[in-house]
Amino acid sequence: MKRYSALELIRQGLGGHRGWDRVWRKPEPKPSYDAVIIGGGGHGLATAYYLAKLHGMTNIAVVEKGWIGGGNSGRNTTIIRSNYLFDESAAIYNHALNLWKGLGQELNFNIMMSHRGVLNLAHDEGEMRQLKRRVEANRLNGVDSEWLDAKEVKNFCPSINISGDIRYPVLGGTLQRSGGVNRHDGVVWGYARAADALGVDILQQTEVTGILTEAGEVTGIETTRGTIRTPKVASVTAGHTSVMANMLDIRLPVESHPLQALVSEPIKPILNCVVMSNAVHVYCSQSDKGELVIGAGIDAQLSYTQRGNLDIIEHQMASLMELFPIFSRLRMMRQWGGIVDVCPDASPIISKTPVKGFYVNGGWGTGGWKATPGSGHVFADLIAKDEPNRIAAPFAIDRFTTGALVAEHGAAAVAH
Amino acid sequence: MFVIDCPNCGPRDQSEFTYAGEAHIARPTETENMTDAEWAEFVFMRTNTKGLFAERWWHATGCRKFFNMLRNTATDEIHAVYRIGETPPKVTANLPATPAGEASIGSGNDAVKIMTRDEEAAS
Amino acid sequence: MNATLTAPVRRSPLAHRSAVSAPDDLLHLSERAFDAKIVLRGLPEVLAPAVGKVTGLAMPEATRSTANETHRLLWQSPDEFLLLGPVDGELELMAALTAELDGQHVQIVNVTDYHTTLVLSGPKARETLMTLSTLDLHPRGFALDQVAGTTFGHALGWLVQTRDDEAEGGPSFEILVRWSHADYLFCELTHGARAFGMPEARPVSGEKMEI
Amino acid sequence: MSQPYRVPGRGLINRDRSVSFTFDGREIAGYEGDTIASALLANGEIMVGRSFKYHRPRGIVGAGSDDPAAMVQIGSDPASTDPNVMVTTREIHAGLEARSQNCWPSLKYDVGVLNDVFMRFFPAGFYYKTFMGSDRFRWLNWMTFEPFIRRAAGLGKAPTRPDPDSYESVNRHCDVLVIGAGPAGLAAAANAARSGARVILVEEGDRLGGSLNATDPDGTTIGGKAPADWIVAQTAKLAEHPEVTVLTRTTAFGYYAMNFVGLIERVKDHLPEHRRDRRQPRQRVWRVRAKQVVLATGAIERPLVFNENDRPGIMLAGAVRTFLHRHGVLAGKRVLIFTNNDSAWQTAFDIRAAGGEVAGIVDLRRELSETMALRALKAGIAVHPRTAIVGTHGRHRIDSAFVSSLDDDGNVRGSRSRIECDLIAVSGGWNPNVALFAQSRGKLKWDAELASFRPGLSWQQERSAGACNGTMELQEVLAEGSKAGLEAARAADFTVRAVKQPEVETDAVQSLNLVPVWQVPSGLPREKTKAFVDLQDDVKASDLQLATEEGYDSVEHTKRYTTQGMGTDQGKISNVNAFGIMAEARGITVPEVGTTTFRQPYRPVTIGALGGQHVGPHFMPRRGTPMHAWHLEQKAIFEPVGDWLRARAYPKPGESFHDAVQREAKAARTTAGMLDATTLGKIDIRGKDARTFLNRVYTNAWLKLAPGRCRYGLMLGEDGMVSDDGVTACIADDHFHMTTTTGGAASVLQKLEDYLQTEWPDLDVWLTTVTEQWAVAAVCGPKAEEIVASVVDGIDLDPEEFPFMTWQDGTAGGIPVRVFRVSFTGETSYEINIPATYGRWLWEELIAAGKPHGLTPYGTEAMHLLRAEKGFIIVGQETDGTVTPGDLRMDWAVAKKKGDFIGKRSLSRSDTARDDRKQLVGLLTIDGDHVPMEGAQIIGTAEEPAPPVPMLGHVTSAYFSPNLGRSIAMAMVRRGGQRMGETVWIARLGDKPVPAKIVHYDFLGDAVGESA
Repeated sequence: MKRYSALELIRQGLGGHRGWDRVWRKPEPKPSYDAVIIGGGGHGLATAYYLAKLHGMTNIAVVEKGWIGGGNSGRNTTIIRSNYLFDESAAIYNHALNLWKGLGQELNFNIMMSHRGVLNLAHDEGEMRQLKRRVEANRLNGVDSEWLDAKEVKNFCPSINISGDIRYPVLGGTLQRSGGVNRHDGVVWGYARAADALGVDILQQTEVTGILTEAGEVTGIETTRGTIRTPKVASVTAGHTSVMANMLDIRLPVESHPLQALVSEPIKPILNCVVMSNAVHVYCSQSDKGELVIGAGIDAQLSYTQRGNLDIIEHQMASLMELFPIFSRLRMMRQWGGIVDVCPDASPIISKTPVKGFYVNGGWGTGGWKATPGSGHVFADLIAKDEPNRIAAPFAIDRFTTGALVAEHGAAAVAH
Repeated sequence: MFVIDCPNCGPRDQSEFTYAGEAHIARPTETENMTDAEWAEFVFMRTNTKGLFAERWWHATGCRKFFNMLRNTATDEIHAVYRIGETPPKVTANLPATPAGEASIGSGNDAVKIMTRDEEAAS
Repeated sequence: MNATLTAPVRRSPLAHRSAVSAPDDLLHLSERAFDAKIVLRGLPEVLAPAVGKVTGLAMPEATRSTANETHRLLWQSPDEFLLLGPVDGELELMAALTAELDGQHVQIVNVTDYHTTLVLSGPKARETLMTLSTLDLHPRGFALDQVAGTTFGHALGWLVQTRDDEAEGGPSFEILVRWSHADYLFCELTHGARAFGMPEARPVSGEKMEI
Repeated sequence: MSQPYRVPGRGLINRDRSVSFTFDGREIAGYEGDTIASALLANGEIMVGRSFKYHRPRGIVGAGSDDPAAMVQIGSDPASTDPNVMVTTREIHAGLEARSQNCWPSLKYDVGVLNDVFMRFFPAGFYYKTFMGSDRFRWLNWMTFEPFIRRAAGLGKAPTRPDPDSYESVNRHCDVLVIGAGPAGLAAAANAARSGARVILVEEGDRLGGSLNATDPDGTTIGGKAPADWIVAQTAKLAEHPEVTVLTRTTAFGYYAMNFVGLIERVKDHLPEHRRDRRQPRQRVWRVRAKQVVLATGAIERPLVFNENDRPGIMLAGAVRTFLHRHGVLAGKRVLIFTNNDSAWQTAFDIRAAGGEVAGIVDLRRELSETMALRALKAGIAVHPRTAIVGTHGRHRIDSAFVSSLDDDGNVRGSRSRIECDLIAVSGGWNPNVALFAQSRGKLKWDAELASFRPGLSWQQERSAGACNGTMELQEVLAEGSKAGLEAARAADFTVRAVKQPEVETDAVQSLNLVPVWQVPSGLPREKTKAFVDLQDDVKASDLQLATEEGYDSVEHTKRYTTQGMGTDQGKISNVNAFGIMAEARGITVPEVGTTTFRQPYRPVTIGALGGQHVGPHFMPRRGTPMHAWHLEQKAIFEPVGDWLRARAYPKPGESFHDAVQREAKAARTTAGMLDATTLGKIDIRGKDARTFLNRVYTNAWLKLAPGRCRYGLMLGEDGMVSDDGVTACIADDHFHMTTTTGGAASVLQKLEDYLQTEWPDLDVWLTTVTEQWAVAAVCGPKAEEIVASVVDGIDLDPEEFPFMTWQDGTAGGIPVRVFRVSFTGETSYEINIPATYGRWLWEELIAAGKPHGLTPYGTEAMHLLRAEKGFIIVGQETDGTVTPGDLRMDWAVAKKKGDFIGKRSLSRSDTARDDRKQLVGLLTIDGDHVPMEGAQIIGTAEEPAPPVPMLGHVTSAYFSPNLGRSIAMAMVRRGGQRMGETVWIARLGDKPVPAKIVHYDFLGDAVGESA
């Protein structure tokens, strides 16, 4: 693998850019692999990379029904943070955050990781209490997080309207300075290139049509490019997790919903951090190209259509006007939708299943992107050892039987 | 936004309705004797069908009645509405060609949106 | 009775608003408060004799209303109806219906104070409603005596057309809106009718929110 | 006002009305009916801005919303300035101020041009290959470089002050929505209208007619009429039908599910300030639900991709015609035509007919039609078949082109010759504008003759007609439009008969005979060829080829790696060329490459317009109680609780919020306090099975509650977690009055209806919400009885007669009231329910009656404090969706023997049955003056160790209690119930943890005494 560097760019520039290597091979599927990962998104490719790099499993394949990074990896708003309430969540998301920090260098691929800070705003008493609880839990868990009052919020992000006149005034917020955004395609491509260099076969345009078992154990998969034998199949198909599991008659506690996002036309920098607000429903940052990247809500109904409704966007824009009235004259340039599978406790599933050799990673809801390296790292460990490590263990499916949920969404319960 | 044909009020904009999840999941009656796993199956586990799916909606602003609907979740085509307690009618739908794949028309998957030769020949 | 009390004052949610009109009689918006309003829950065949006897009204078909000089009965669902009657007449109406329906599987609830009635009339009434409602409000889609429970922006309400489009002054609509949404809806309707010269009502504000 | 490029006698502008505006501070003259683009061109200005990446000069290329890069900043007012406005669509008016963007210090001398100089080092995707830090220089990473790179980002500048304009959205239903008012759309609308159907006709431009406005008026007649007259006649016909709505300056931006189409109408941007109707919004979103849609969106011309094809002065051939016929502007003095198809020849003929000079026709094709060649010969136009433009010259506008002939393989043969010209009119063919069709989920098919995609299989109730369907001849376009209009009306259940269509006579070139050439050869090596595909984001053919070679060969990967089609124009003119170049690079066909996704919106839509009128004061209803105005008069401080606004405290002048709360809470226990409790949810429950029903929805037993009595109940989800609570009163054996939390009112009602309708339809129970039927004043404290007695009649308030947890009916001033003897404070308390319209009156009567007794109104904050003193929970504060009744140590509220209830089975799961779960306790800080922070974490050590610190739980509520003279707190603590009397520590940022003692949470009980 030819290493990327500024020097190499200059050398190639002088030579007309004719000497670059292919980023990844286009292999034919082998008849068998030691493990097959279904899903060529960020999580799947990260899983493959860590399996090959840390566990020496290089005879493996990533099977992708379309093009890599074409699912939720290519459709999210790339917000990175780890300020989760519960110890279990903080552990995995912070594990991911730590991996993000050196990832570009490790992969020799610029993922444009920008630790520009993530603000979570509070608009009422309940949210203040919630967010303060979270800040303190984060601090004690070693997660960087701090509380800002409304004026400090304004200082950190001058574009925000903190006037008391609005319907839900900003009362304060939390700031995770190490949070930020990155370049989603870069992450996918960086992992793919690095995994490929370690020998992983990336099989694009290869759709899984069945999972083969014998005596309750996985023996292979059927694909649109033929049968592949393997003792380990790992589904990392967020959005389609149930579709994969249903092939083995495994029902999961997830529902798939469209989640929309949009970008504005590019404008000169005006928003230099990430702003999130639950009550007013705004998730916004500005890309390095100048577009405002805005996350919208999920449609209430189950759907796999990868598109959502206009009213979600309309309400989203009205909400944006509450916090950023100066964005009113800018224009929405492009809207799109992804499919997120949501668990009842708003925490993911990283788990073995009743079928030996079949592993599931999914149910990330609206927040899977930020976990990408951590998710891949611990999932690889689970696949290699057939046992979850300390970080992955709380996210096993059996928590829905025992009741030991990691109820991050409980944080949103409001009533008095 | 969908237009949902409420069995009582007629076609109305989706904004009047509340989605209420998978249909035909009856609440168990003998809960005491169930295992934790059986109970979890009722409370949490869902089929999350890609394709023809029976679901419940609530006409929140109108008649406040729950009803069932058959919808293709791969395409968002609504095939039927029917009342609570009724069995789902038989319908034909554009079902996904492969388990994870897409319906033969009106793909939601961005990778497939040009007519196939077969489709061209048929049209 | 406690002699120290002042006489009870009945205030509507829009007591602070006066009726507004757009020039050239294009549009009128006003509140009609204190109509008696009774929710009747039960099957229509169970309710029909009592309703007929007390009000003289027949049970309405689905999505319709029936009306006479004094009462109007709105269909709300197959087993739910909203009866409107004379101002301040709710207790008498409750009593009469309760007596007639005694022992039946019905529910009779006084919701006189739950809703107020906004009256929107004039040739531009439909267009004004279309700024807030997703209903098909073309005369072909919504006609005299028709009823719909729906949203108007973020407010919930029951819409009924009470005067025909051909009548003098154009169509008239009534919206039954809950107390706490009444001011929002009043303001949104005047806001939506700006283009017709309607003077705009601004939402009441002035709340202080601080820590 | 010279306007040297204006052609006398041509154009549909109003020459009687001169309009001038400024561009970069210079005054530019034009006429009413001009766009910024046409006025600039009339004055010989063609360069408008700089490109995104290399800051290369960018000029006007198209004549409509397809133009890729000619954008300006409008206005300089910090509130109303408007970035990235396309000069080709913005009409001019007096006072308009336009500025070039993405250049500094000026359009002509821009330092950003350095990027251009080093272009060879900035190929597609170069960012991915550097700035990631190296082993030796870790700090040389993205965080170091990003701030500098960011500075160069973006095009125009956002306003820095709130938008002074307003927006609105409106809803419409129609039978037939016709999108595009060119010949096909007009024919469709007119035919659909005859049926009596409700028709909406949408036109993006300011006038109807579409391509007919860009047609030589002397060369074509329709039914014997000149095109302009035919348009007028059609418009008049439409006006005869009352059910037809015609919207101009309106773009259909999004085609969503079930024939829901979003339109954006630009209501007044085209008007000078003084003519803008203040009552009208700036823009209006039309949310149209159509039974049938006719797409008549025309075709978009695509340029040719050749070396140095991005200089200002290179324009689409069709745009040249549009400017000529629509605006009376001939954009060049000496125009060279460059094409691979017949249509661009028309541009040459039209220029000659208008008296302009044509430098020649450079045609890539070998075979040219004889009739066309003859026409060119007659017009004195030099034709260069089998020739390519291989380079251009000119700094801010081209001054010449270099051409070479091509050999049989399409390679450059022989030497370059120079043709002087100041405008190159270029055409690479026409792409049916299928954006909305694709958004509707229709499938495209490849049309080899057009070398482009056109509509294939429809998915929704729509049909395409005219150029957007690949039909280019006017007679056929009209026929297709008519047919579409008729079919749409019929499909919407209307009856209409076909009528004879007008005959078209035209000498316009209608043939295409296209030979696709995706990249014109330059005879130069790839790295020396600057052949641009996407003019906005500076994507060159070589970038697409490099991406393909590197393995980013899926169309989506190529797009993302190179940013092809990702600018504000979303690749309208460039995408098909890009697909062609990708196909060649991969050695496959264009349909095998496929397309990227046609996303909404078709054209960027103002964010404020999407928010519509539902912004600012109209964002969300402010739900207030009947006493709200009184609270406002008292200058109360409010808090939002869901949509409600509740009075949080009533500070007196000069009093702090904290002091007010302390005073209010003290009064409630020493004299009397009064709370507006109206917002609590209330449900009237009636039916013979009401008790059974309550027994199943609450955790405790309800079968024996006697009429006249009240009971507190907890409600769980099926997951066993506490979801709501409240007091329910038994009115009669079959009649109950339930209260819920304020926030839970709607969801509890939905849940109860759900169980009744779907799980237990056999139960005879009716539910009706009465939340807002009743205004509720809760009077509590030692003087409460006296105060209530002086207002309420018909109830003996003697505790013997009216004990705790009962209710009675009475009257106040003759108005029926219902009084509940329940308490959320621990004090004797009366919740007086009165019909809401009397709420304000009752409240004021109580205030007056209570005055001699020291009655103090208290807000929600004092309410929270008072209930905490008594150890009452608040669902949503003590609970967070993870808390069982056992966790709250409220097992007394769970009837284990009564049979099933919602959530019961979950309580015995292995994790929920654990005895080491977090449980609710009281906390007394050792330092009674210290009030812990709500949300603070509880740890087991006096010093805070290094993270991760094991956490035992958290503080859910904390107050300074004026009645106990010390702080109190409630907390969820692991195994809390078994730790009474133990000391734990409350962690604090930047300070030592605070020790506190675990006690029972009823602080008015024994807890405080125990700790003393």
